[in-house]
Amino acid sequence: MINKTVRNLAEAMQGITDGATVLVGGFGAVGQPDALIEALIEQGATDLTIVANNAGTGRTGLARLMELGRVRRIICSFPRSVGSVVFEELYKAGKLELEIVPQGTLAERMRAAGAGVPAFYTPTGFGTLLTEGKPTAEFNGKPCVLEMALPGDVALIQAHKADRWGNLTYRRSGRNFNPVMAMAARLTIAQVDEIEPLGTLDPENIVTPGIFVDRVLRVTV
Amino acid sequence: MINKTVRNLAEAMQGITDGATVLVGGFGAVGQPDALIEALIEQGATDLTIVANNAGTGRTGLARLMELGRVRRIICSFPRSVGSVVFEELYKAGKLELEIVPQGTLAERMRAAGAGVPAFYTPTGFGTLLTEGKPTAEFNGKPCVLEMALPGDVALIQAHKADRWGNLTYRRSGRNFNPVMAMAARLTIAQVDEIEPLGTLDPENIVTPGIFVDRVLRVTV
Amino acid sequence: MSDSFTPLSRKDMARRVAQDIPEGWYVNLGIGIPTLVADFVPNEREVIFHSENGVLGMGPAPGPDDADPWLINAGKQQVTLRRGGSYIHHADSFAMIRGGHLDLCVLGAFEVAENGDVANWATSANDTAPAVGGAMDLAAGAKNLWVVMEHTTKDGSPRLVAKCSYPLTAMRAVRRVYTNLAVIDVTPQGFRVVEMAPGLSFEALQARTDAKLDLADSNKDPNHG
Amino acid sequence: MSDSFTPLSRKDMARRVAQDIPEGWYVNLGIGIPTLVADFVPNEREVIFHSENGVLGMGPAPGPDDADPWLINAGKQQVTLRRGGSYIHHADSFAMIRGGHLDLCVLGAFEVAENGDVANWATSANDTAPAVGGAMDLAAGAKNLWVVMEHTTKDGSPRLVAKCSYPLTAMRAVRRVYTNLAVIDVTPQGFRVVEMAPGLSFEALQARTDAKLDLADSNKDPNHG
Repeated sequence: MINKTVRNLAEAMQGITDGATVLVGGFGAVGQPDALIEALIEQGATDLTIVANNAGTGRTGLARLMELGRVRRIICSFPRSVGSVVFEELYKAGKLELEIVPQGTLAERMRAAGAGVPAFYTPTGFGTLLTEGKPTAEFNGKPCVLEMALPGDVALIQAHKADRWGNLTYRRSGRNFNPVMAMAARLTIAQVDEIEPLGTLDPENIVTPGIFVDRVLRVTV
Repeated sequence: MINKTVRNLAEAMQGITDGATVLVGGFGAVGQPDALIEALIEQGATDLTIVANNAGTGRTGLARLMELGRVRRIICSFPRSVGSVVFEELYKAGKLELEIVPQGTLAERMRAAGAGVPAFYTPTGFGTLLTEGKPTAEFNGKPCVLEMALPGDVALIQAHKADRWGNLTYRRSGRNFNPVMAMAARLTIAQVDEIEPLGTLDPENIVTPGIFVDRVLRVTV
Repeated sequence: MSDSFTPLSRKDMARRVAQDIPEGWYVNLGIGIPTLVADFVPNEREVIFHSENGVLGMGPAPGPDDADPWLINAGKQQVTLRRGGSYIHHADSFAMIRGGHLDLCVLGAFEVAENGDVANWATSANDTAPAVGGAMDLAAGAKNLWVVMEHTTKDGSPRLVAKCSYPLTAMRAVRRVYTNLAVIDVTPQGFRVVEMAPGLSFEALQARTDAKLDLADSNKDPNHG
Repeated sequence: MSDSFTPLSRKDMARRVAQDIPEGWYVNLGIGIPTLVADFVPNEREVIFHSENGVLGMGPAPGPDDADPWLINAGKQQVTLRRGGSYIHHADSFAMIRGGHLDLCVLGAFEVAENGDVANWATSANDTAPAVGGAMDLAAGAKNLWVVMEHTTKDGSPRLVAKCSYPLTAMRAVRRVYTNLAVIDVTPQGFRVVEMAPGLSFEALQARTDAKLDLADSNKDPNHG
């Protein structure tokens, strides 16, 4: 019997290694896998590359992981926001590599990784600082840059309901990067609100099919 | 008030011009917009490029459109199947141009058109007859070919339920190419089983948001 | 030339933008003044607002009873969903933007150049960690890009320029600029003034603008001798 | 060397493939013998079958009472959905295939070469309108590609060859071949025989094969002196 549910956070984190690229879902606080981020802090993997929309706020969660010196590099669209104090300190001190990616290019690069597209052209960012040095080509008179797929070793995501096959649904704007990151990582770990018996989720309404999900953990808030 | 519902097939076909590229949804008979194809036959546009998974069977529907000499070119993955007699006659007689595309590349090329990606690399088809002459590049040791987005002037699709904003749901394997084609065309026309009042379709379960749909027509079978 | 003119307030600028958005358009509003635009589209004119974090058909801020922490906009403020709205994930949401499905994006900006270049994300090339968010995708992808911004900086430097001095968000992207002083189209010939704040003379507007302005024909008589 | 061996029937070949599919794998089965494989995976071993037309978690053909014309497989036969199954559109379905998410694809073929090249869609370069369907995507995308086919053509020509003569479906893609005579791995050193039909000698198998065969170590003693 397939059973992707795991019993606790330690089990959820098994096998995440130093140097891993970790995709972290959420947009602001919505759909952010807080318990999994805390568990990653506990677990100890270091020299990480973090891919997320933001670079953490306050001194908990992603910011805490960074403050502990466990993040070598961050790939995001919106590093500096209200409360991104840890990021700013570390970045200023030269202790953090930063790659800023337009938000849609970030999503599309991960979708490409999940869909077997190693590289694609886009007009987004052409002629700007963010695409300097990238190959360019023109299509129908529109200048474009070549962007590379962005796969993850691990994705930490948040969803609403799950079943033991790893099928997932989300809540309102809680989808955001989560379904895309689930596709893009070799090991996808989902923190969910509820685990339902197999066959309970309507097959028409499953947003992330279990093929993209490796582990599921119910987290009560 | 936004109202994308149209009253009849003639109204649904308005503005389809000679020389148009028409994306036609469905996989086999499932999810195929039969009434819209019949209406296109009636409407009279000619010199068409048809993009569909198959090249029609029997002497009705797409096959009829071809038999009437209205199709200049067909782009599909599986032209020859049981009953594709019209296609075979015309093709043999040199009266039909054919572009065979691997089924996944066909779907991805239309998705790319819908997502603003003018071109992308894929390993599918590398080293085969179907990609001869296409630019190639290697990514992580994998040889790939460059494939172009495939936009449509028009998409004829089939869906289950709709509302006046053009939001759509589908039935079981009736999705197939329909949601992808809806994204890829400038003018998307949907034949549906039911039109529901706005707000009735669950916002979590809308598969094709109305932004991708221009006209909706209820067709009773 | 008189100087007794009334510049538009932020709300007035938002109201002026809202006036030009037709029913049925799919529209993304950037952070700042653009976000205010939605408040000035009357409810009976159906305009479908898109938020890049995966909301299509966004409604106004919730009242105390219908607030839901799971429903926010790209500015991370709580919003509501209109009947007919739907939720999508980030790749689908940006497919709408990048695939040219949005009729309009309204952004704030630091500078707009007469060729339509826009700079709105980084104040200098030395700002090494600016936050771009979805601005580059929106600027490159929407069918129409309108910018709404103050006509000059706080110290009076023009924001409508011959050439952007700040790092670009997108090249040749802007169609129209709404400022507190004027509505200005970006044409192949450069900036063309469509409308000016009441009492403002063309000369006074030009004096506050780096690039050369032209007057739209329809505007030449009433405001300008 | 004896010739009294028993080639496997089509059903036996399908049964033999099914034996090697572990629980939990995501599997796409091609048209023909591959489709039969599902019938030989016992229901209690959960294997998740994928159909490229947008079905994940496909079950067997329906009985007369649960047939639904809206639910078909890629061969356009009516099927059912298992509990836990889901529906996706074509781009998402092929993202599963092309993104390397399927553990296994089982295809029929005309020829397999010793370097793993496979030809299964066109019988000659002069066949100008062959139907490729999803074969190229599956062959290039699945983590494991197994081919199941008769060991020779009807007139006795080998299908396991040094070099494919038919147009290729994919280069260096096949991991394992199941025929009516043997189970053969494709290794960096070429074909390696894992298993032979009862009573078949290695020499007799080699005689029916164009490319050079090697015997897996574990096989050398029992079947071969």
